[in-house]
Amino acid sequence: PLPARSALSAAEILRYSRQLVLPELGVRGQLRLARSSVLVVGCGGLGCPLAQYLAAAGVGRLGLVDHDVVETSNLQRQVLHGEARRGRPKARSAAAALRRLNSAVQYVPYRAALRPRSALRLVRQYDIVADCSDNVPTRYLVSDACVLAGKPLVSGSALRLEGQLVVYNYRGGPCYRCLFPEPPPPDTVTNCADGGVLGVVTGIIGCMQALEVLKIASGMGSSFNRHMLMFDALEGRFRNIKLRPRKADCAVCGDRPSITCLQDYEAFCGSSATDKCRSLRL
Amino acid sequence: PLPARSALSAAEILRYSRQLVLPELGVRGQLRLARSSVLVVGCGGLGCPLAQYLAAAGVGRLGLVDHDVVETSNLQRQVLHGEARRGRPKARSAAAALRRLNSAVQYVPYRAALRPRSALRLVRQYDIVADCSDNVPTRYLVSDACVLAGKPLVSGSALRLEGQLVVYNYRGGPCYRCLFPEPPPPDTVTNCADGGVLGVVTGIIGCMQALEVLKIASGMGSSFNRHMLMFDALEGRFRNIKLRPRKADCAVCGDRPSITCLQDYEAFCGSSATDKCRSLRL
Amino acid sequence: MAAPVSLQVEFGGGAELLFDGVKKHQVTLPCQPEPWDIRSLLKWIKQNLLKERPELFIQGESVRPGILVLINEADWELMGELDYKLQDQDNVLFISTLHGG
Amino acid sequence: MAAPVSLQVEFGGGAELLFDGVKKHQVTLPCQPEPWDIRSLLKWIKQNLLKERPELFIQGESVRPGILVLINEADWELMGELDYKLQDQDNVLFISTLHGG
Ligand SMILES: [Zn+2]
Ligand SMILES: [Zn+2]
Repeated sequence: PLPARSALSAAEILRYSRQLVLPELGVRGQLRLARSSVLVVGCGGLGCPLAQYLAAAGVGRLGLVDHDVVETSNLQRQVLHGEARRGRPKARSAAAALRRLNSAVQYVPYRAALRPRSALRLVRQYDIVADCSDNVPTRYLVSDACVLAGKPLVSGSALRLEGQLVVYNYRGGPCYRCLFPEPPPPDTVTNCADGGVLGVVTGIIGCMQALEVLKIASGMGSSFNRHMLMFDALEGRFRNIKLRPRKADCAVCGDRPSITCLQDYEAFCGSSATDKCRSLRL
Repeated sequence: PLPARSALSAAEILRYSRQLVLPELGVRGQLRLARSSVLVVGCGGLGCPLAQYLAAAGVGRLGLVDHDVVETSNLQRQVLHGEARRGRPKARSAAAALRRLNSAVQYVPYRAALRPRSALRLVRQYDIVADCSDNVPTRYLVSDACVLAGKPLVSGSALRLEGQLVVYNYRGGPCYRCLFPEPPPPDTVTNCADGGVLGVVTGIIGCMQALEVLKIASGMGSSFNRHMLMFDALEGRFRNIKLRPRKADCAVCGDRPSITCLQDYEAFCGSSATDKCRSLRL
Repeated sequence: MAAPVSLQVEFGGGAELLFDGVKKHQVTLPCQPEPWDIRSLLKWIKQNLLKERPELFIQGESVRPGILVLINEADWELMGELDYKLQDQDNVLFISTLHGG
Repeated sequence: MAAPVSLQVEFGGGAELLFDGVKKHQVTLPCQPEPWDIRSLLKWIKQNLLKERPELFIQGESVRPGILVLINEADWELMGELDYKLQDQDNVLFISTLHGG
């Protein structure tokens, strides 16, 4: 974590005045936000609104991970990247846009995919991780790294007109593998390129992820530990689903884990974390 | 409405490809978005994310109404305005930020409060109105103008850790006055300056408003006609409340309306639409 | 005599601030000769839950303008308003409408 | 003989695409000697609702990895999984988990 501070500056009190008056947050909560660091895995449809509201609220440091560059087809939902940023790395484009909104936050862009070799070292440097990725191997990688590093994981996903959100590995709750011990068969997985996604659905889920990160960082606790938020945009309906507890026989967070270091997640899932065309040619 | 078009350009097909593949939208829905115009009343905490996702999705024209200038205390939630925009009119600041995201949309900034004298003429120029305002007189004014002009109204509001959304005056449903025939006593009304608001709550409600605007504009219909979405951020809970139908004795949308032109809403509500300190000194 | 009625009474949108900030109240209304309706519930709330400034919640025998009453997640207008006869285990939600943005 | 059981069976997250895109199905399971459980419901779905490519939904006698089963809005793990005895008017939701972002 970042160094603790004992007081806010006059400029900070003015800037954050609308949230400082909330009894649930207050100066104490704001000081907690200011010393929190959040790793954002993926600067796409979910990562853009998430990072935007975390920066606006005054978290201390944002790590921004994305190996990709901005493309025209991203602009329909990836609202931090403008037309002029096409061809530029998303992590840097996001950092530049966020700096205009709040220059007091530290931004650390990582222009690379999260990799098994380096993920654990990276995750250890942050207090909270937000999974805004778009593929199955990365979701297992992020979750395992969070379990091994002991960090809460605020995970969002969206496709077509639906979205889902769960907080994993938080206060004794389940991890991603507790819910999904086996990866889905590769040919059952649809990505946003094939299935499409309405941009504002990623906006809604990304904002909900930002809310849960802010609640965890400020000490309010999360509503989605052991619960999944499911959203159906066509019906305008949200459901809160009660999930299983942590599983004692989970391969990574269980009582006798078989996974004690990060693996080859692309082989495990039979699909690629970075290809536009996901299926591994084995 | 804007002129109808019969086909998308190759650049548009690339840009909107992720939503064009959705069977619920498709080329037909995208062409409807492209000829839709939306009036955004208020470029603050709700208006910023709303306009961002409407611009990204490719609506044809966005009217942006706000009389105010960007202040430091706005930046905690009004994510279109950067630090460098402080002191600049919000309507123009928003238009400049949106233009960077999607230059193909027409932006019409109005640097003035919505006023009874001019509101009806303005509302008539748009297909859909989004109420992103922050005070009671403006909410009655916008609603009455929408009834008189026959336009659907997607209304959002947020305070502290809660948010609400209703679609009024749509497909025979109720208007704001059907629900609230009498304004609340001025001393029971709390604004964001006094009560505070967590920025991302306005983000979530503003995105939900954008979703409903997009569904209405593209022909999917709305989920919140005669229904209110209530959101409690601390509990992470959304509720869909079933509302009354249009009231036959409503003063403005009823069978024998007594209100046939716009009124003095500040006098009606006993409060100001533009003062930072809302109470009218009578 | 009507049997006692147990309700979940909820406040939101800021209305809870008149009730010590507590949003959810489990309430058991005592036996009385007539069945409980919303009209008598409001009187009971005024006497038993509402500690100060009742005019911010009650106006005459109803709620003040700007408060929506929801019975089992539906607008009370659909249910008979003040005359709705409360059933055991009903959920009654009083929500102050928000105007901020 | 167990009485017939009426269920609301829902599909989401893309799983509905295997069922003609229909998300909500009102289903009445016929009388049979043994009580209906999720195991026998899956067989019934495979025979009666699932038109093509059953391997995208069923694996062995269970659902394929990546599909969550929710019984009355709770994870089926909490309810006994395949052995859960279906009650009349239960809601059973099969949701494909999403990975896009
Ligand atoms: Zn686990
Ligand atoms: Zn009306």
